[in-house]
Amino acid sequence: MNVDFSPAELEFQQQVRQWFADNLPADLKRKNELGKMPSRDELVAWQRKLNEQGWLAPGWPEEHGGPGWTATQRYIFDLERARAGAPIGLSMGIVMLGPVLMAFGTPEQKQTYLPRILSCDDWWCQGYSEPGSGSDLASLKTSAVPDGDSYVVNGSKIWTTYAHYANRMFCLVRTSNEGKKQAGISFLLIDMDTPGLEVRPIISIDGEHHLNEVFFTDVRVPKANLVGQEGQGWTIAKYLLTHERTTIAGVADSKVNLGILKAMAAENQSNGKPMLEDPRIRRRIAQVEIDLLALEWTNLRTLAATAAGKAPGPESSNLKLAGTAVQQAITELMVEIAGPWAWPWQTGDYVGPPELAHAVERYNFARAATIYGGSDEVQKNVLAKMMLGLK
Amino acid sequence: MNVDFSPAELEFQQQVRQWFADNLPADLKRKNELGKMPSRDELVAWQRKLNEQGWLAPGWPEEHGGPGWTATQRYIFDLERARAGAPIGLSMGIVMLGPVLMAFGTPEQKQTYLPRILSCDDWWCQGYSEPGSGSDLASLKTSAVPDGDSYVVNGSKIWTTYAHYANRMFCLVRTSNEGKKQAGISFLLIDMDTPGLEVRPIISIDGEHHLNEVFFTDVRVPKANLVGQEGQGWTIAKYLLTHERTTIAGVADSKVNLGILKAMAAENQSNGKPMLEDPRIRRRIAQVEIDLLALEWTNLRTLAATAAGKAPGPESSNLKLAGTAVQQAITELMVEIAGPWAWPWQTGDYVGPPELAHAVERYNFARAATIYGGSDEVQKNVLAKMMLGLK
Amino acid sequence: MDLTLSDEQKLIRQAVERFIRNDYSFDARKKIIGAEPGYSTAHWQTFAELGWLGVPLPEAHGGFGGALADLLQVVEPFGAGMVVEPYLPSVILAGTAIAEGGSEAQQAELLPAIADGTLIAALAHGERQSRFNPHDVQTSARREGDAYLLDGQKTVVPGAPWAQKFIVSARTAGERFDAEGIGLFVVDADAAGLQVDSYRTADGARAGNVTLQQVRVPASAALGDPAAGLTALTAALDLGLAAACGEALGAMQAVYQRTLDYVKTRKQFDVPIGSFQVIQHRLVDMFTAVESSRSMLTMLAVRFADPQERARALTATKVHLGQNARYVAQQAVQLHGGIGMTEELDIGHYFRRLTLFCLAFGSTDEQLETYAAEHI
Amino acid sequence: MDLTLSDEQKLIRQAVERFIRNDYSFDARKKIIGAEPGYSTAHWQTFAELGWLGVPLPEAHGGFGGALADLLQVVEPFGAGMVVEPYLPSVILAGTAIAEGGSEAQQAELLPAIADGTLIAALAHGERQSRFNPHDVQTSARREGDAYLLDGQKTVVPGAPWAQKFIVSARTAGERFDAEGIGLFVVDADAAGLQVDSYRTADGARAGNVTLQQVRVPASAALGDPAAGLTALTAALDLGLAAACGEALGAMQAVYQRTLDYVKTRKQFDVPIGSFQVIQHRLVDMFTAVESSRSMLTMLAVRFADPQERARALTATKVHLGQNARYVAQQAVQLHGGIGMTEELDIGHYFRRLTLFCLAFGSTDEQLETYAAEHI
Repeated sequence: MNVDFSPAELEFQQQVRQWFADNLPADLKRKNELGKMPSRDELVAWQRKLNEQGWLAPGWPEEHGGPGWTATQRYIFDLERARAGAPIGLSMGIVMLGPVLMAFGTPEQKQTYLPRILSCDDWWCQGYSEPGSGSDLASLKTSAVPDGDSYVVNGSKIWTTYAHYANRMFCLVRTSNEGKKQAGISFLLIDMDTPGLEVRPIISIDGEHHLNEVFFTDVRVPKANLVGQEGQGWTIAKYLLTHERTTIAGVADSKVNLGILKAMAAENQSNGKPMLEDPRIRRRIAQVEIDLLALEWTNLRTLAATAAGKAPGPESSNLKLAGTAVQQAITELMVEIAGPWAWPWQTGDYVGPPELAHAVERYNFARAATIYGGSDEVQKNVLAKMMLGLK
Repeated sequence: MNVDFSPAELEFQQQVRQWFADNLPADLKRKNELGKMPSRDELVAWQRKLNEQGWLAPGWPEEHGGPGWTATQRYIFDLERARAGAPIGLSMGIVMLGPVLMAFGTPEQKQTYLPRILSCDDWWCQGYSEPGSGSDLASLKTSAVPDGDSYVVNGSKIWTTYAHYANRMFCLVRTSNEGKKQAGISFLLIDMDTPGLEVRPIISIDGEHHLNEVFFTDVRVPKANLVGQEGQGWTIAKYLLTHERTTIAGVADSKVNLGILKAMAAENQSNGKPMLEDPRIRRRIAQVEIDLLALEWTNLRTLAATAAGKAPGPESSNLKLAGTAVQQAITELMVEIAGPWAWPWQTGDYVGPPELAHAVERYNFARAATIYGGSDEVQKNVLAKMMLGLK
Repeated sequence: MDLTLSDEQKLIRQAVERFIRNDYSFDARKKIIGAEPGYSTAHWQTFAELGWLGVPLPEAHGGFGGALADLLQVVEPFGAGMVVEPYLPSVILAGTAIAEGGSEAQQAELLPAIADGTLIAALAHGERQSRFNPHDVQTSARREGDAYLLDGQKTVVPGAPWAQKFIVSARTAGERFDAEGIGLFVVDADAAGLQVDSYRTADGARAGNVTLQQVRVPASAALGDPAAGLTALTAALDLGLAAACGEALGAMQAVYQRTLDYVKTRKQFDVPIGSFQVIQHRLVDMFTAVESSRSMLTMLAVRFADPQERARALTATKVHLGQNARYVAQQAVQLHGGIGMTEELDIGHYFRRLTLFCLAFGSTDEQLETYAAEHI
Repeated sequence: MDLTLSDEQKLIRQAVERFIRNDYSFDARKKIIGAEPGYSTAHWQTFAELGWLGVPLPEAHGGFGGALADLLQVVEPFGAGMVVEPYLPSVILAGTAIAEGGSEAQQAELLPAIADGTLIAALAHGERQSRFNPHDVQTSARREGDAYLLDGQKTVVPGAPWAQKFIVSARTAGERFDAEGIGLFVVDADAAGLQVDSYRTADGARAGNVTLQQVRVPASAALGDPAAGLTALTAALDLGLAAACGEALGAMQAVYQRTLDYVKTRKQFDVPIGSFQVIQHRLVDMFTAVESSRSMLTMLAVRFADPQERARALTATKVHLGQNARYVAQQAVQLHGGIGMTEELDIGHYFRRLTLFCLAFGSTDEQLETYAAEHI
């Protein structure tokens, strides 16, 4: 057994670490520490800087402008990204649409869209969920009816992350009501400024605007914007779900957040002593740290299997379940440390210790982790069926 | 709001307390402290003593030889019984069969059996479960086929508690395969010395012989031993399940066992100090003590509702769930205190501190609490359906 | 044994419940908290007229002289409605401090005004470093002739933006953690040298930090003995915690009921999600959590008046309700899914309110530690 | 990065697994533990012949010089088979103590005999009051000329009934909890004044209390420095805990697999109970618990050899495996229902074995406390 990185990998790690140290803006780092979302402009500027370095799309092959990294390199990159205090960035175009276009897109679609994802000229949002569909994604109702060279789209999407920042959306639409409900779904690209498309904000319980509803009223979309075949939408969506994700467990960020948690506990007192000296707090931190260590090694085992050529399977469900549990536990402890400073709401940095003032927001937002992207309950259904063979 | 016992109830409490102090044999008390089952003879002698006092069957009305107590008196009695360190005793005849005969029995059956339950001349066991039936009790297969004045019984029962001590069994048998499976079940009384009946021991994971399998091969049972009508067995069994049980939560015994746990922690050292001084142990004891306090008051609320004339409903499922959780938590902590002394197996009192040496047995046996009498899972199904209206 | 409510208790509970149902819907509340001053002066007047503001205050001074069992009939429905009006800060915390610590004259001056709603007071005892420990007082009160000069900062004071008077804990003698030497002072909100920095709180109400720079108050502003204010402060915090537990039970019951209703109607995979067994068992666990919390609060109501029992019963209640509130709130959001994560729905607001409850007057986990150290 | 097994490791693992499958069925094991001496001398001989007894022992003295990763290939299948033969007491605990503490001569005398199975040794370090703290030594070793006189009682010594030699910790100097002044002594089981009270243990094996009354051993019986035995003792206990974790993982995997098989076939209400969603999710949680434990043990195998990392990694591993073992064992019984509560089925035996694992070398909860105090 050998978990050491190779000399080349270690050199890579050093190179990445140095680059982040040289290039990450201090205010972006600070926002990330506080668990705050950067502005659209900040994020675009940062992602363009990453793209100049060729590192914006770690999972893309070189032919499409990616770095062509191995799974291990991508893992190392994410580790260093988090350690440096850099945000994950908005990855719908990079992580979701890019791989879809590479696998299912026409040459024109690839040529048009992939470079614009890297240059950040396009900001993509994902239109999957609908009011009422929830975890039962295949029940979606937004219709796309052919009419000449176009589809006419009617319906609505919900929980659309950063639709208010995006200029394009990839979405699942219903092109047929025949047969199995999965069979009538297609994958469509829509410009956000198309007439009849309206975005309405949803404020989350952390008080922030991350999410939106998107309404379509007779929105005309060129047929050239169909990805794959009509009715192939479900296949494409499933392709993405089982697409290998080395970082779904969020280990790198949880390690950083655990460090922030310890700093919070060291800097704040209870009964005149730093809370980090309180055995009660130490025990709870110890519990999370041990859980995170186990998660890290489950992640490494999956990575090692991938490196050894094994196709990734439903392990990502497992990693997501355990990863989100750790994320939630960390934010819950942040609230515990905050104590009375959990009361001030969205006061920014001007009232009380800033890390503490943001603790409740982080805790609230982290509740989404076990809901979105397949709830805990759905993940367990998947595991029961696929890994355990329970029907 | 008033939870004080009335002056008459307080006097009753004193009377009961004094009687136990005067009458409970020391060795019976000691066995109970260690969580050990008394022998058949010890138990019979003790129950006869209780019966002389008229207290053996707290729930029975006076006309059948019971004390005719109120629910509150029964609660007080159980409190004092546990506090004194007296065992619960074997209650199949008293708690289960007695009420059934009073409600469904013929005058002859009442006259024959009720006095013999009180005098302990009869020891009853319960034949409900069968191999394969588990929580799906209505799927039982043991058949009783009419033949002249008798039924001929074939099949087998399992998990029959203390069948090896009993001279009689009340059981559910299938008298018909027509219609709904519940409809073909009848309630039958069987002498354990009837030819064709065989008892085989089952050793539990605490190493003890509590349970048995009972096999019937052409066992002839007089038709006079049928309770109620043919096919009424399921109704009778359900009657018992919803029959009010003020003590199902086991609060009185858990309070005593919590005291034993604290004594164990006080008497045993870790790093040269009594374990009861260790904040870690104290915190875990505190958690159980608080859970038990909440349970006690849930029990009191149910009791108050009963005293106010409200018919007891599925609250007993709730009390059983919470009660068994506390019981298991206490035994689990006993094992924690035992530490290395958890290793010796069934060495009795001759190796190591006796309370500690029995800790693992108690912990093991307590696992049954969430399985028998309707598993946790079944209780939650019941509550979801009956109280929450979820189908 | 009788655990039912008295007729008087039933009447008041029904009245509060009716008010919440008719006048304090989630939408109505949203309007209140979205506008200035952040609470409804009209509602406050209603509370006064219906006698609710006097429930825990002494009969001799305009109150009802109610026991905890009476107070719970008010605060449980308040919790269900997520009432933001400063009932806890003014009536319970400041009111109890005055009633327990003040002279007859001070009580006669202040309590009737609290009870009739003309005075909103707030208890300012927390400090930057103190967390929930009322002994940890660094704010100083220095005697100067017939006056005291107060210096220091009181932080996260609920109701501060609305308070006309503050009850301020300050050290007249002794060292930082000493129980002796803490005084309670009645300070006008518009006193020279007093500044309030106000903000919204995560539960929809408002609070503030109160900075005191050379604030001069007459010696008569001290509530009782200026070196022995901790007794009254503790009494106030005790009743505050008990009432917070009552509010939490009301909120838990409400959020449980909404979740139960939701899983019966919300469909996924063509069936109500309440037909899935894991959801059913989760609801059973939530139900048990609520009922068990109710039992604990019943216990507290019975034992609260007994000085030998109060601390133990109160600590146990906080631990139990805190653990169950956390569970119920988290599961309510989880089972509602995305919609439970939004500002639009009440679920997320209950979640935030219950999150703060878990911390209030010392976190659940801190209270467990206290119980372990002092009460087993 | 490569977390796969070497060919050598695969070979030994397959051999041990084959042995368990063919020769160590639950019924075969039952016969062994039901008869005297309570373990199989034939199997022990097999273990020796196949080289398993030498895996962790030094190559210079008849061993294989294996790392923890090698040892795990033996003990994981042993855990799955609930092997009662004294591998842990003799090879790992006593063997490591000798290898780490003994002189070349002592190693040369004892280790080859352990490796070839002719010598069963046991490590006797626990005492009535010591729980799992190896510093807490009251047994005394008093120097008398060329000899030591040992007095005291060693309790719950695994393998004691079968041991021909004991490695006894005893105090040559210092006070009860001092790290200094503890010696390890090799004592023959038939030494005058030594008495073994044997008993069965809850996991199907055997142990004993070893009473030493004026037991005289030559000075040369001390393993290395008679005042500095704690280093070797700690090394033995460390490897013992690591191996116990490996055994536990094997047992967890086995009991999880049996439960999975059971819920697929066991019918209730006319359907396999594995079709109920709560059962399915429970199995998922068990699966996750097993896999997560495997990850932690992978971590331990990588870090164990690093003296800077060992204590932290080992403590974390015990906490994690202890918590998961408890869950898996309890749920295995729960989901098997009545039959899981019986001696007849293997489930209850896994349950008992995993219960003891949770306590072994310091309980899960004690280890969490240690991690919190020393390693965050």
